[in-house]
Amino acid sequence: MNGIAILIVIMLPILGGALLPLLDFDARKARMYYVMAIVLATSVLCLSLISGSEGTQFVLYHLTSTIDIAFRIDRFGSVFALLVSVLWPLSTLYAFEYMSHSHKRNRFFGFFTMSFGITLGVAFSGNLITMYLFYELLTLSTLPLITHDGSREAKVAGVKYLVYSIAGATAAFIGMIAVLTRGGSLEFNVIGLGSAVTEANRNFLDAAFLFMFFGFGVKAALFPLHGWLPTAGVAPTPVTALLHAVAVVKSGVFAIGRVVYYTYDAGYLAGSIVQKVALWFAAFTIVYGTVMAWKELHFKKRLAYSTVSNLSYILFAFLLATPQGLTAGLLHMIFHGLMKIALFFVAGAVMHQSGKTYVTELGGFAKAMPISFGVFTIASVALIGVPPLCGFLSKYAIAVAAVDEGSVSGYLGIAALLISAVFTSMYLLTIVVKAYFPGEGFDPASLKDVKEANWYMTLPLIALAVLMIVLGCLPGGLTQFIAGTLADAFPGL
Amino acid sequence: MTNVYTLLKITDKLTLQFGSDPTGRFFLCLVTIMWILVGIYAQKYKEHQKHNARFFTFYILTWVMLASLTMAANYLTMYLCFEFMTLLSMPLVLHNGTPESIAAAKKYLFYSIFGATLGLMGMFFVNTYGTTLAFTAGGVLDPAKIAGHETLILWVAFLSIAGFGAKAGLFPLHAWLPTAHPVAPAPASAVLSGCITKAGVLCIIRLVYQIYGVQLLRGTWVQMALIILALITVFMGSMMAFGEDLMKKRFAFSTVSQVSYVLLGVFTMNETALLGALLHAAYHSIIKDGLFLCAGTIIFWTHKEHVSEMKGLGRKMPVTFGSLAIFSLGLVGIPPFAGFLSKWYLASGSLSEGLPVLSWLAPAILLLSALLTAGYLFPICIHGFFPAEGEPEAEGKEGSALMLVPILILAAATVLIGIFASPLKDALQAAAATMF
Amino acid sequence: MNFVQNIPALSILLLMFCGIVCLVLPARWARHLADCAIALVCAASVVLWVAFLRGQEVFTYSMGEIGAPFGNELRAGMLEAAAATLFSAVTLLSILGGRAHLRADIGKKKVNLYYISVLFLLCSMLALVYTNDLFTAYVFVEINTITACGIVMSKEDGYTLAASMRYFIMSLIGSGLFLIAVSILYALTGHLLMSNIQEEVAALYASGQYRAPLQVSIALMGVGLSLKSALWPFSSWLPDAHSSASASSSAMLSGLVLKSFIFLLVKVFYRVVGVTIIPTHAILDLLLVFGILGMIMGSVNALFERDIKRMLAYSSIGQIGYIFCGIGLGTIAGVAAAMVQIAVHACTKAMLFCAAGGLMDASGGSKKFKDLEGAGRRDTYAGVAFIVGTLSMIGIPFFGGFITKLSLVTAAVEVGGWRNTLSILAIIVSTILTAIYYINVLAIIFRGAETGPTTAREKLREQWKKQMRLDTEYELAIVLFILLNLAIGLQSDRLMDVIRTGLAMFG
Amino acid sequence: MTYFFADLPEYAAMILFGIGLSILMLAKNLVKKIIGLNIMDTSVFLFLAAKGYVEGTVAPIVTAEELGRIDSALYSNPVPAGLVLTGIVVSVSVTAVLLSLVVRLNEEFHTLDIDEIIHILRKRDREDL
Repeated sequence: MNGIAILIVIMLPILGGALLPLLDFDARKARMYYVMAIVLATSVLCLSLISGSEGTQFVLYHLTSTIDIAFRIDRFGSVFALLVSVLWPLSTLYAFEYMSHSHKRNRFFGFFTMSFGITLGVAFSGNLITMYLFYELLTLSTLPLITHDGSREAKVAGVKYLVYSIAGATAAFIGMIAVLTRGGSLEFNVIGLGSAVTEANRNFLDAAFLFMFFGFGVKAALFPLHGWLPTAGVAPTPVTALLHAVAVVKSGVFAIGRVVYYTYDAGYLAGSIVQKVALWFAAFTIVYGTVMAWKELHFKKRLAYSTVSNLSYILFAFLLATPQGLTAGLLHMIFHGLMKIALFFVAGAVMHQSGKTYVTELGGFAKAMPISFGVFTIASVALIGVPPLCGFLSKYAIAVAAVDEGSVSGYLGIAALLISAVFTSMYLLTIVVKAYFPGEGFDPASLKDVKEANWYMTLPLIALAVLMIVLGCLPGGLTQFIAGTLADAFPGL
Repeated sequence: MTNVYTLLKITDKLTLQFGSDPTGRFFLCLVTIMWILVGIYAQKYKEHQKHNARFFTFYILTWVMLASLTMAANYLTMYLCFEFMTLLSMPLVLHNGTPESIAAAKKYLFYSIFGATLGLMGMFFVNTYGTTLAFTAGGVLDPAKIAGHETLILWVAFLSIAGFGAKAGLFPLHAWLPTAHPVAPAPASAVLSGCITKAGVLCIIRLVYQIYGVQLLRGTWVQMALIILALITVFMGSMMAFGEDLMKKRFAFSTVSQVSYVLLGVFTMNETALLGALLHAAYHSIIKDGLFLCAGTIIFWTHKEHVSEMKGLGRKMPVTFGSLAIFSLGLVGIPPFAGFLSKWYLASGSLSEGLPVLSWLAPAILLLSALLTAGYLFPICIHGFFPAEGEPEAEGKEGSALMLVPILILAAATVLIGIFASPLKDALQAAAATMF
Repeated sequence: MNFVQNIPALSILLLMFCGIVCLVLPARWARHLADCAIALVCAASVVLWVAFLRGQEVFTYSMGEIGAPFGNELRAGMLEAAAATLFSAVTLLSILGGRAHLRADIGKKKVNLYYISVLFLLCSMLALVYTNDLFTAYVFVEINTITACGIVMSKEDGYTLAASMRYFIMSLIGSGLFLIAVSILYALTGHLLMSNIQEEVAALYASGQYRAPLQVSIALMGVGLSLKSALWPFSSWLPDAHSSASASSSAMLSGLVLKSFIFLLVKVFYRVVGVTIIPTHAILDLLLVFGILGMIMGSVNALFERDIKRMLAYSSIGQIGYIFCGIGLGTIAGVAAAMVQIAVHACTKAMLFCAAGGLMDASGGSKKFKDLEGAGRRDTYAGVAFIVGTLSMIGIPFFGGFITKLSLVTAAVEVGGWRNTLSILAIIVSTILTAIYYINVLAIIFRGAETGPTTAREKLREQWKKQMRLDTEYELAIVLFILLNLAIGLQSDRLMDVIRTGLAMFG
Repeated sequence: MTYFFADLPEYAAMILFGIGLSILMLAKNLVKKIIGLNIMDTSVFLFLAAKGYVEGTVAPIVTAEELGRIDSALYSNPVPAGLVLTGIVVSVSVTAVLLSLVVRLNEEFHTLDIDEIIHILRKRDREDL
């Protein structure tokens, strides 16, 4: 029964989205109600599934003798599903306003809604191949969103996105098959590959891990493979915010977490050379991303580079292969989702209300758009990692996990984390300072046409700000929820 | 810590707690008194500037955070208050809104955040290698856990202490001070220099005595390195001040130098030196606030910012320049003015610690620096009152009561605390004793 | 003798006979006859296949009274039966799918001639599948060439004539090489039947005699057949021939004709040369390298193509590369992957060519991208077909292409050395390229100016009406193609079983 | 030397095959290509015929009463002859088809040069775009 429920949760938005162009709503309102109803229904269903049906396993189809299309609800997936299903309705609401002047809204909302189901599919996948299926579909369903405005730039970005993503997915697929041939199964079993690991297999499995790590690392914007993310910023902001700060990129991170803890087990990785290599890449990406963000002047691109950096925080935590690392990574996954989506929403609100896209043009905006920039400030401070806002907690957890792990690579990561924190303050607070204190010679009349966005946009922002503060101060429930993954991933604990 | 109040329990280990101990209370009193005096002064000075509502909002918010910082009962709370204090005091620096002031504010912000981040790193390690994050005399590190990781812990200690040193203007993270002070409004410069730098000092005291513990640090390369940094700062600050013509910048370099006196006492790690440090913190707050207020007054009435332009101005502004002379005497450390006693304790504490070379080098540098201090402060007063022959008559007039009263109170304090030092000394001695 | 053992010979003969009869029939009857004959052959092949599944042993069927080693033989196993089923089914669907075009392209008078070509083409392909005799293979290779050129040039415009000329010449070079190789083999072994040659070849190898001519003849056969199956760089003729022909011709050429030669090549390698000897032969390395180059170059060319049929043709070159890559890996798993790809590509590419015909119909007959904008909305069947084709080509689970990729990667990760690295890299690169150009097509055929809300609905209704008038045969073909693709994707275990058992029956 | 002469037909066949193949590939004129094709095919027939002929044997024509009592080594191999015959049929039909195609091409393009034909088509293509 619950198996069917998983299927419904995944298929409802996919079908709902696919039907949208056929239904072809005349009125904006009608489409809005339809989309919102689907999204909300999915979210509610998903949340009730998470809370009530943990441990459900469900095989949809035996694709081959060794490959099943299977779903399951475990805590690890639930965390991701929780994040997605909370943020999607907010983004949808935001998107209604943001896209109100755009063309081809049916297509946009169709794919936007489909992506919801597909992302949930990634979260609830019961084995690697199912995850691969949804992972590929996610690429395809988000591609039209990136190229939405049809400009040349958007097309180039789309091609770039496609190339990177498909390459990554294929590489990951090859890794999976390698695991399948030597490990015999693609299921997420907590024993991992323990029984398959022999001296002869070790190198082979190491190579397979790297294939999957770098393959999924594309979506997770790992250093040499991150190039698509900043260029994908040409997409409409709800897409950039939700997909390129939460759903798409997190699905890459999520997949790597799955590989680390559920395909290979932590014991396999701990101390191995591949772990070190992976950690170095993550640490380097952390620094690289922040530095690039600091150099970047385009508002959304700056945030995109910031995402590059922050995703590697999560990867870094996951790759520590310790219980603390796992929980810390998941915590940052959620918190970064909240913070980054808020930042993007503000960037979008600015673009929508004034058409400004460069951070240098934001002088004095705080006065014109007080709510937006209030939230922006909160999110910035949170992302820098100032207690008691949420970003502090997760960064703290990651760093402590690294200290506990105690290897040189771990310390390297701490250093990266700290450098990144400083740069984060530099690239975000300069915007805050600019917006609040435009300085001498600023002409307030130049902004008299800029108004605060309406409640479609500000309500999500306020909700996010409240979440950031509340979860930062009272993370108890959430951390407990996340700690539930340990029972799965570390059965001995 | 007594009267610990738990505001928020984020996780089992991470709590927001406030409490009070003698050291904290001392800093709280100091900061609050200064804030009130400077606040009074600012009531007049505000005529000089725009956006006063904003200015006073942040002025008060900064005080709130600073006061919270003095009462923070654990590492996390301290870090929180420290970060927010930085963020909230930044608008004070950029208040004038000129491009330079905005750049300076950013510089201040990023130096502080960088320092705080290094400080945060300490917390990561203390979380693992310590028993608690709450401030406990003698340190919280668990000897069983750090066994085998001493090198690591010492590095962490060094970096985190040096990180908080950014706020206190410790070399090499001092550069924001001379940039931020000249562009900020005078009241802001005053509290920035007199009080906020002390927040850095307080954080360092907490780390050295109540987190890492004196046992761990005493006699290690970390102590030596920190003392050397402090001495470099003391000497360099004085030298730079000596060569600087812009008055507020001169005072800013002076602050760099003087706060490191305090840090020197903290790093020497015995009761005498710590007493000297606390005393000097109090004296320096009073004196430096006074100096900046004087500078503000001069700028307010005459728009003269350079020392070289102030020849003969003392005759037009006798009260201001008189106070300036008293502050100068105090800062140089001429008995019976305030600055003498603290330097005495600092020097004797350093000598009694018995560190190789540094034990005698430190007093020597203190002495040298005092000479330099005299060199960069006295000429202002001397030229002010006795301009050379043939100098054109200076323009200017004496300020209003709102400005003069705080200055006079501070000047009086400089004299009185110097003469009747024992109540303060006894109180601080008790405070210092609780640290061991 | 069991009845089913007659099926191979009967289906070949039936097709020939019907082909001859078509000559005198009017167009309409020729059409029905061809449909029925092919359907019958398809059904018979299924029966044969089922018989094998039920435990029928591999058998040989002597043509005429003279037995081995002199007589002419057919030989059928699981794989042959499956291939025959696939070939006849896809032929049938291709004719259905491209029927509307035939009328336009060929003219009513000559349609019966077209059906002769089709029947003989299928006949020759089945013969290539079943034959156990190399010289018979040669004869049918030539018949195949003539009929394949026949269905290309039946359109009779300048393009098709020139293209079929080039195709012809290339094919003749290939079959010439094949012929000389057969002759040399015959000279060396004194046999023409595959099983007998294999014994002799094994003996020759063991004795070490005539090593050089033997190697040369294997190589010549490999080159000759890969020339005919358009292995890059021998593929220059393909885009012209496949793109200019009528839709169903293109579908058959791309989907089947190339595959029949590959099937023959596999038979030569594993039934003539033998599974123990062939992996040591350098021809495999050559095929692997050129297969990989084909995977990439075909896709690169397709990437820059602005003509939908040419793009599909280039894509075929890339996909043929996959097949050769699988064969070149030199393991049974690799050959199995190649076989899967043969099946998957046969039904996918044939579907796409039929759908491309539909798109062209919906765009005033032009095959240029610039005219095709929004064609996928006007002809939704074609649109859906292209979506399915794209998903399959990228390798999304549930679709046939996924199984290809799965089996190919499984084979590739298990071989050692440079073959492993090279083929894995090639798979990644070519997947990317494939994804780009197919998605590009999707973007084009689904693009279209957003119309106002009211007119959109009216248009939809209008479209609906137009759809109802469309060719039901075409729609049926597309739907069946999609189902075939999904069937391979969903029942791949059975397919793999068939292929493995079939390959085991080769040996 | 005797060895060489013994295999003379085979060598000749190989050389002819090479010539035929070269003409088929390289000649521009379509009719020449077809001639090349025929040379190539004929060379193979020569090869096969040479293989079938065994020195000192007679044609394999056996009457009914001789059946079962004969030594097969006395007769030439009949199979190559059959192959050659089949091959000639195939070759003839291919040639016929090709020639008809050439006629059609000539009608359409007024040339027999394949390169020129391609050139003309390219030009048409470009005009199309």
